[in-house]
Amino acid sequence: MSADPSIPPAALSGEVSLPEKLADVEPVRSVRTPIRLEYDFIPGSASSGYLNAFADRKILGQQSPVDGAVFVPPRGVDPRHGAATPDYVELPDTGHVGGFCVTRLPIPGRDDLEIPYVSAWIHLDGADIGFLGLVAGIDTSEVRMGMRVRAVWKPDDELGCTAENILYWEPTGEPDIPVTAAGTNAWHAKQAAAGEPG
Amino acid sequence: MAERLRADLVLEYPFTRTTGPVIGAFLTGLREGIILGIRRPDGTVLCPPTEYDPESSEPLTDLVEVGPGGELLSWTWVDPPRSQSPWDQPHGLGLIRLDGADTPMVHGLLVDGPEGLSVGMRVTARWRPEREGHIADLKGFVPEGADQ
Amino acid sequence: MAERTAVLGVGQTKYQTTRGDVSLPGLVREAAYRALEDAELGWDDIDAVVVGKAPDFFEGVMQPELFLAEALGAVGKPLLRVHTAGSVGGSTAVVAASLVQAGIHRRVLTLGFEKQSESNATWALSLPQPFSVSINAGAGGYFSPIIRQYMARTNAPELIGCMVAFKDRQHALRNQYAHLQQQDLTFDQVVESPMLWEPIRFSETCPSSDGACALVLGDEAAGDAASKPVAWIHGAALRSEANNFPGRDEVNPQASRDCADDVFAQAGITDRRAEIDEVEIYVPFSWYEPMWLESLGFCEIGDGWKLVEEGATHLDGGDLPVNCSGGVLSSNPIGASGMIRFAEAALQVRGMAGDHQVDGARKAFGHAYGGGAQYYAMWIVGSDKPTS
Amino acid sequence: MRDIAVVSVAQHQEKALTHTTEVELMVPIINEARGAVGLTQDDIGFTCSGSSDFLAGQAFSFVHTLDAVGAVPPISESHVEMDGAWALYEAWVKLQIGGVDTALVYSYGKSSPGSLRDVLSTQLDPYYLGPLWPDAFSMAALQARIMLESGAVSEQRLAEIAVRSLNGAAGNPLAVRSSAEATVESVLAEAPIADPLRPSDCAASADGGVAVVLAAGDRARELCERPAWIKGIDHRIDPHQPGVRDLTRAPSAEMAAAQAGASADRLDAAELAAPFTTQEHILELELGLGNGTAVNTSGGALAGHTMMAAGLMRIADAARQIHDEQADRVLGHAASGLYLQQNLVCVMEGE
Repeated sequence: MSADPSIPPAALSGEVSLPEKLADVEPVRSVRTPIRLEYDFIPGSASSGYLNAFADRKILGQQSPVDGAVFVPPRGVDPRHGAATPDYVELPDTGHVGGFCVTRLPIPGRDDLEIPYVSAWIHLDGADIGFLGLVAGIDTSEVRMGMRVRAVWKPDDELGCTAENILYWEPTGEPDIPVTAAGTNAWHAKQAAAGEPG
Repeated sequence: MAERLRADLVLEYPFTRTTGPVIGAFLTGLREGIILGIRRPDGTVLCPPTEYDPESSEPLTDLVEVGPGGELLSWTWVDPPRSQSPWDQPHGLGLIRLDGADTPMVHGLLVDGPEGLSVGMRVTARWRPEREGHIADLKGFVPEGADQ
Repeated sequence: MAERTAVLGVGQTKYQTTRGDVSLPGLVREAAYRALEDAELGWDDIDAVVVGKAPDFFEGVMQPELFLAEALGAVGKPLLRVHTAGSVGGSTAVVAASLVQAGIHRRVLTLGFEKQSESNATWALSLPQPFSVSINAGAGGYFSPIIRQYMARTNAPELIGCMVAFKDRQHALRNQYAHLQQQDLTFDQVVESPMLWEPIRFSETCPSSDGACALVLGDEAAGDAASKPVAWIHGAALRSEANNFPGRDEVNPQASRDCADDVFAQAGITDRRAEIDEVEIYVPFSWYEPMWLESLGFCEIGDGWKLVEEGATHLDGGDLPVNCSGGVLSSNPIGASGMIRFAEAALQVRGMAGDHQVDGARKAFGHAYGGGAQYYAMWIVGSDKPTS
Repeated sequence: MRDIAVVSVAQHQEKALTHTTEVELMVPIINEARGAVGLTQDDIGFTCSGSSDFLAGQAFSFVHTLDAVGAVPPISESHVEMDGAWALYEAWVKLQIGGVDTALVYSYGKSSPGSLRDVLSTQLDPYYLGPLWPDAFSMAALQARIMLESGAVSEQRLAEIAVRSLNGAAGNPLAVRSSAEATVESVLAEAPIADPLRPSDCAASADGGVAVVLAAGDRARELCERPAWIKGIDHRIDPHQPGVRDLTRAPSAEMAAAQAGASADRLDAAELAAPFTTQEHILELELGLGNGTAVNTSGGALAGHTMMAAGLMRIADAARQIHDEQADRVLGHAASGLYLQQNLVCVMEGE
């Protein structure tokens, strides 16, 4: 039988003995030990290219040297092969919704988000992985996998080197792509169409 | 050449730690203006006190008062002070073996400059007027007899 | 040929929101002493210590095992610290077992812990990242789309997740260590609890707990010498895969399937549902029970929810009881959660699981996963010594 | 015990990687280590890495770096929140069990984004020490004064160690601090950075990464002309609380060396991961290194200290001396924690 959790292990059952002076004072039970660490955040090579392009309203991906798969945001590596991905490709700001989540909780530091909101995996046309983005401009109950979306950008004079340039993704109104070719299924559909094993 | 990007990243959190009986007693002592050590089975006293013997790992429970005077076993000089530390002026950092304890503790040394410090010198505790049960309730140590 | 390895002792702390009565050393020592007491051993009998916990930001101490060396009887011994995200408790047990299996040590203490009350897990997991869009609403936001995909693939009834959550909370009432003890909870209350990350309701998520879990592992001679029943390790495996790559199956990741195939092969098990008597799987969101049952090969793909619906995973009357301890849904000190699964599997085959014991359990399965469902640790333990 | 050898090593280190993430750093290093022995990830039986979230300023940072390995299809893999030397130990254990014959081990650290000497305050006991934020140099200075006052070491000796590192590093392109001209006099003329420690007593912080391939038995002989056979490897830990330690000693280093059989025969070379000259001195004594042993010909960790990788880099440097037939029996060392709290010793031999 596992031990009763209300009974401490025998070795730990001893009471602490205190000097007289502390016999009648309220004991300290907790202590605040704040931590503050300052870092110099550097986005790295692949991200820098991606973020710099954002200032020009361009979305860059990187292409796998192995099979041409396109990664966005680029991280300098094809994670399937551990292969460096030095070549950038420009991608359109349209795509479709893969998996998504209707969230009814606030996010720390994002008081601007109205609840509920939809965070979704955005699969850009021409990209082979998705990234998280906010979907808006549509009732949350209407969002669906395969729905076509386009980026809604900040005004040109507010653009910077940041992914925050895209305020959210809104429906284009085009017909959905089939669920079997959406999100993470897109790669297999593409391989099948090319006559290769997925 | 693309613009080199950088940004400040600050990780900050007000961790609140529960203390258990031994650390809690030590911090209670500091709040009340006394320093506690803990007795090992061989009679020697650890300060600061841990809940367990550092060699056998068996529990220790016998808290005893030590200090407030003691001997400086080692020191260094910290200038400039580290930004998160309790000290905002250049100060010493020392290993202080308090009277009645057999092991030294690390704490600040409140003198004007490193020339005021030497191994083997006698020092004594200085307290902050407002105390909450924190290691920094001890403001640091000063040479014994110093009129601060 | 690996040395046969046994679980000689299990120790846990009571899991709760805040263990306000203990320090970090006090918390880990409570679990460690219970494990030593259960194994009828002392610190001097332990040759090495293996510690696991999730990100150090949870407690704000970098490599806390260093300052815990004295507290854990590790002075003068080898001490290893494992971190494999949410799977860490399981991975830690697997690494500790490997020290015995390799014939390097006779008895090893392994321990996982988290004192989440010192900080805030959402903060630690969502540290600010400049230049990126902050819409990450924690683990629920990450796993909800995957659960949605599972539901779409299988046409599982909408309330399957609630059934799992209700079952695990009922199981927890029979485990005095479990964090959530909701005596009066009704199924309707689970269904009516607020939707947080559709389709995940509040009641379908795990709590945030303080706690520690420890195991004492021993070699064949130590297992033979034990006066109490021991749990023999029949298989142990780790697998990892990348987080985001073209065509990744997030619902049923290949790393999960591969890890399961490995561990069942090691244990010589062919009919997983028939031969395993109790299952402890890492289910931080209720829908992961049917999802993992499929991925782990306890049923056909698409049938996991049917096991839940027909009550097969319930301690009372189910043929494949799952998370009889109440699972992660009832107690979640993250760094320990995986090890608790491994420990509970061991308690079951030792016949020492108390009120949540599966009668006559001879083989049990322990499981943990982490990261973006990309890190896996699994083991199979049995009442009998493995023959191979 | 199975015979297991280091068959390939690759590393990179510089003062500050200002344009490279950890994953971008590791892609070429891992590919170089595997590629040098003609392996791809499909040929690797077990993978293990070491790193720290606190250095990265990000929880689960190692998850991102897994992309550098190419973990598709899935791999048998683990991670230690420790210097990569302990990842090597875990991989060595895995190979001892059998069933796999090769392992990839890697680790990395980027200290340049933060202030390492302050970040390391978070590694201290969080009740008594951490809240005082004593930086790593100041803590080391307390030890140094005790050593000097007790006669455990002289300033002259510390300067000699610093010079040995500076001069040795002059021939090491990966060192971030070197000087062919440095002398005892020039080091002793430096103003203290944390009295009594001078700048040259404190390791130069660096960013970098290292990857190592291990192989067992005949597989090692196939892959490498002259494998660096691991004849002994062990690690031990001392107490954390500075007050209970004899600060002139590192008993865990002595124990690890004894367990690893370091003294069984003459050592041609030793690579030590000491972050301070004082600690390098302690290690020489605890490890029993004699006159015939060339210590830190690379400059050692003093010439470039990549937190979380310094130890695995030392093992790689030592192994390379076997591969290159510069030595027959070598020792690689790793350390972690305050005052060399935790030590690992790996003894390697050529055939």
